[in-house]
Amino acid sequence: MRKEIENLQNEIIRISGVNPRKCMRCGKCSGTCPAYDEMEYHPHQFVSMVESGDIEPLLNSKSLYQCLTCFACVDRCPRGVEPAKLIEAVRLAAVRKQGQNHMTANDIPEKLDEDIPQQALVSALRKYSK
Amino acid sequence: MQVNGEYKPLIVAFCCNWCSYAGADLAGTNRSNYPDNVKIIKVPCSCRVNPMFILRAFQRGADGVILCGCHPGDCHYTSGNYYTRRRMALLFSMLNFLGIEKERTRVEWVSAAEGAKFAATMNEFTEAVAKLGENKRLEDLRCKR
Amino acid sequence: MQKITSEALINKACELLENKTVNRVLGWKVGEFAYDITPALFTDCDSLKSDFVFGDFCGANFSKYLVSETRKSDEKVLVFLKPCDTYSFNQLLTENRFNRENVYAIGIPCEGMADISKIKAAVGDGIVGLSSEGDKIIVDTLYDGKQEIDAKSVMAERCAVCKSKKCVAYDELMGEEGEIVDSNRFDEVEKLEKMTEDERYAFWQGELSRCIRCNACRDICPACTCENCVFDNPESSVQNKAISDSFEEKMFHIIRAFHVAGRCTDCGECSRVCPQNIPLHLLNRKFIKDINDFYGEYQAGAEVGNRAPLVDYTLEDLEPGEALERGAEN
Amino acid sequence: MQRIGVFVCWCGSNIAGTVDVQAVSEALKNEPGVVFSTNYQYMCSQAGQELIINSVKEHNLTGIVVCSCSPRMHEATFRKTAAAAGINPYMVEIANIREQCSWIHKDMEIGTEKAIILGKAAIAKVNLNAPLTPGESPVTKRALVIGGGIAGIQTALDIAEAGFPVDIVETKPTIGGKMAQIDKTFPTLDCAACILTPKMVDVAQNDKIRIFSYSEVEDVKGFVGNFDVKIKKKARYVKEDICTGCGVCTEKCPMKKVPNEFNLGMDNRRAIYIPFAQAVPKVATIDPNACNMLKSGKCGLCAKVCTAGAIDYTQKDEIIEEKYGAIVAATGFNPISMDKFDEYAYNQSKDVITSLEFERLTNAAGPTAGKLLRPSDGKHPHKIVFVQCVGSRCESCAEKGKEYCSKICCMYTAKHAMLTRDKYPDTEVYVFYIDVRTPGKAFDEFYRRAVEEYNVHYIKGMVGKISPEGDKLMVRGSDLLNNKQLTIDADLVVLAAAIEPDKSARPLATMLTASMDTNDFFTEAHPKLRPVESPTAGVFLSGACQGPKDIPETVSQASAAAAKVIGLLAKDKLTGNPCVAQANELMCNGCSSCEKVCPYGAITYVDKEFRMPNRTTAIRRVASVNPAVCQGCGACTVACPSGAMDLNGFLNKQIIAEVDAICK
Repeated sequence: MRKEIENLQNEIIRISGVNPRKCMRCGKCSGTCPAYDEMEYHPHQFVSMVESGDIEPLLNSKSLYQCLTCFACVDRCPRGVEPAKLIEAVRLAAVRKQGQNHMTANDIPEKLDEDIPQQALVSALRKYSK
Repeated sequence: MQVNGEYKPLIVAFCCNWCSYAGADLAGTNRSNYPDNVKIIKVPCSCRVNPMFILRAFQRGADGVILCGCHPGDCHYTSGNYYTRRRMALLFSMLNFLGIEKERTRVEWVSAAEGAKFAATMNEFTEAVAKLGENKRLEDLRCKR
Repeated sequence: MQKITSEALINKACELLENKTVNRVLGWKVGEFAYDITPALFTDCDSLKSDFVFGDFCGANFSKYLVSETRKSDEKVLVFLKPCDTYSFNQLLTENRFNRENVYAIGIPCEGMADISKIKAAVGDGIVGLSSEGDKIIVDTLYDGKQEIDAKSVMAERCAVCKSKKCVAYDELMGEEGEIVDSNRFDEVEKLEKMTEDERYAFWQGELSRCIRCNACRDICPACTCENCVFDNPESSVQNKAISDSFEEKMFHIIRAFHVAGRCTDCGECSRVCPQNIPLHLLNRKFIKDINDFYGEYQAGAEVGNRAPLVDYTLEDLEPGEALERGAEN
Repeated sequence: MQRIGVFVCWCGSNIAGTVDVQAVSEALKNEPGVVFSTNYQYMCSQAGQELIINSVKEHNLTGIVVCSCSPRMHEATFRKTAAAAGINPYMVEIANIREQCSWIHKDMEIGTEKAIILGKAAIAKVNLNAPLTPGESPVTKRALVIGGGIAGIQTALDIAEAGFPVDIVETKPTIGGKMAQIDKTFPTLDCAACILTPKMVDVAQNDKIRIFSYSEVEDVKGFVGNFDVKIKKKARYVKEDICTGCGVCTEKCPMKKVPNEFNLGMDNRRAIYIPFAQAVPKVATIDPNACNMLKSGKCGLCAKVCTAGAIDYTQKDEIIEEKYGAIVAATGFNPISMDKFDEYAYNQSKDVITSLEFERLTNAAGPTAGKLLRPSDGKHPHKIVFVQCVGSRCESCAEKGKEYCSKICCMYTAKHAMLTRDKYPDTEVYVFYIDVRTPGKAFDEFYRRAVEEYNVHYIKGMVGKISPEGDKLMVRGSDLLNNKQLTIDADLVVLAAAIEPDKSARPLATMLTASMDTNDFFTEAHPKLRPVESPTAGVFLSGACQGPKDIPETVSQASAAAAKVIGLLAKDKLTGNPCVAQANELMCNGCSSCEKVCPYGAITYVDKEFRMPNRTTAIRRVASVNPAVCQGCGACTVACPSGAMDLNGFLNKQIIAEVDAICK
């Protein structure tokens, strides 16, 4: 179990490229977050919970999908921790847990549909190809 | 170098007065063993070590030469070891270019507090040099004779 | 074939002598043989007209002569500088080795110099005359009469991999200024780097064993301008004029290359004058290549006043161990 | 040829346990130059030293080799012994056969063999030793203090107290520095002016102290004890010795709209001005960028009203040259620019201010005469938010802020919050903090009082965004302890801006050849043991130019620097280390390689005439080492291709002889 958590933690850290240990607990990310009130877990909590391996509650929380990826926290973090990237990585971990939803560029042509906005495809590829 | 018909590597270690020589002293104070093959020459700063000294040591039968100085940023003279770093990077690269085994030359930063590191470094370096065998290449490059 | 002619240079030199801009001229003069061109000092127009030459064998770099020449008189000396000579010129100025005021420098273009040993290899011995015509060099030999060879095929190695046709220092320029060219001058060095330690050792053993310690490489080198060389100085503890120990010449060549590291402009004079044809320039080039790789591109003599890499540092320089590892990866 | 005596120490059983000392002294007897060799139980003891002294006399020794413990331990002892025996102390070499031999080897045979080799190396070196005499240089008994803030003032007063003349150079028209702008000081809440201005007056009245205000250091040459300094006294267009500081001119000047830098631009001054009432020297200064007379020649009103006749529109910058024995850098700090912190709306709203601006707003001599009023509309603010760590501890934004902790912000913010609540109990005060750092005497008590007695709301969290809305500032931040995001509709926001060294410090450091860290703070000679000295001899550090500091720390460091200066100036002569570099002029090429690597600027070049072949002479440029400045690292000796540069005590031939002795 511990091993699993550690793997998950390492995976999230690897995908996001974020080092949560750089966080100095100032809370500027949460102070700046426009979606704060919607969220159960706030940006600074993502950072500290990933660091402590307390990832399960994050995966099960709607907060994951309430992050707007506006990057205000990334811009303003004085230590360069980049919480939004970490949230994105947790979101990805949640998505992956749901099953076979990994995607490669080759899968795109068959999914092409006139009604699907280009951006959705790009963002899907971004999310599911890592 | 041959001692009584047996190969016994000879290591010359140049140590800066402020950090590494003190580190070597600390190794002694802690009774950390390292081989007697290592003979230390004290210099005020690693930047005092002229490539000529190193070549001279090889010429006279040393099998390995190691230079120890303060860690970059800690030089007693503020910048000495930065010059050492450039000089030795180029010199060692040149020696290797001439076919000299790269294990015979080394620069190691050892602080006055790193007695254990000094001993460990010397053990490891002596072992590496011992594996190479006697230094013939730097003693004799002439095919004649 | 050089683009600029002896006549043009002689006329220029005469003009400057006559209008008293200079009172003497450093130039090339035919020696024992047509290919054996020697540096000479001319003080009048007549001797210039009779003896001065410029052609495919005028490789000699005059920059170094300025160290002693400028001390002789406060009047100006005229010097002709090929592009690679101008780098040496700048480097010597950087090191305050001569008084710029006492020199009138004319930059001249160079199409590359011929290597007599390559010609000899092609036509054999007994060369009595040489002339250039277009891309051809016409060799008159004792045994086989006149032969034509392609000038390119006998071009000196250093010219074949010329790094710059740009004159970087002059008072006056004859011909075009020229440009820095892409050169593959490090190919030889890379080839050696790719060898194993044993192969490299064998290579250098073969080369350096031929050294007779004539000191020609040192004496010609425009970077070796010490008032008193360490190898001539009894106080240095490393004095040796001849080989007394098997290691001496290796020590000599390593130290010599190290002493000019970061200052060597890669003019190639050391290898040109070596009577044993030892490729000494490869040692210098190895240092230049390492300096470029480790600390960023640096060309000695590109500008006056540049800080040589060995008297400089950055806090992030690579460690000597890393330098050796990089070498091992090749 | 030397006559060398070898003295092998047993160090009780420390050496004798694993080294056959008898065998060592026997073996070394036959080395070249050795005329006497012996061993003794404790060579460093009184009896051991006497043994050495007697042997020197008996055998006419010229050199001594002691095979004993590390030279770091007893080299000085044996050098003194040599001096007592009448030979030059630098004729002693130590072979370290304890730390580097007996203590690391267990086998007697191995230990003995190695000890003999180490002894041989030391003998080979002594054979080439030459007597060395430390150089002496005189000390100019005058100190220069660069910067006239509280650090410079305290240093100067202490040096003058000891009887040495001191000059203060200050770029502003008055001394006083940042402390003069501050209202109250933590943790005692004394009024800053009340404790600073008497000191400023002391400086003005002290006949040992000269003040060069409105001046800059232009050039520094020389070395410890002997600095030659050029000081540029900028033209202030007022004769300093005649002006009485009556201030009439500053009231009559028609140029009324010049931003007042003393009040950080929050009000205006005239073109001719005295920065503040207690300025020292209390002399008017004309701002040449604002004065009509200087710009267009039309006006001249101040000259008309000056009854003393002190105005001089033709005044020029003046260069003063003076010699100093010691220099103290006290260049101080500034708050960093808030321009790049867009999220705090500093440039969008006048009501977002820095802490230093807040000091002026609450200062009785400030733009609002001490009433806390909003800069935008002059109304009294009822809700104030303080934000700590603005630009401090900011790693990711190197171009915006600073990586370090500015140290003083926690305390002054607590002070501001407390004073506000004290004076205006109807005001709500919030402080956003990351950590509250209060190490210092009575500091934490002070902060707790702000919370407990004055009811200041401390919120653990950081402000993310400030947006002006109407006449309010919407401050959005997080409250980490309550896991809430807050929005406070503040009337005034005060940013505790990080502090940085003054911009003048970097060029000054270059002039002084004093080193700096990447943040442009001066580095100390040793971070723990020599905190007020720069690595460059004769240059000392006082105050925030060395690192962020509060007033008590600054003053103690200032006094410490003064003590070091006094210690230096009290000497008539400085004795140097004789193991310094030396250039052989006959061999020097003048190439400047050595000069470029010298970390101390000890090498200069001189032109000398040399005999050349054929009875000619030539002027050559050759290196010359100043032994008082050289510290003996030897970097130059390797940079020198001709081997003209050598290091006394560690000559090329000595080290090579050691190498040979070890290897042969």
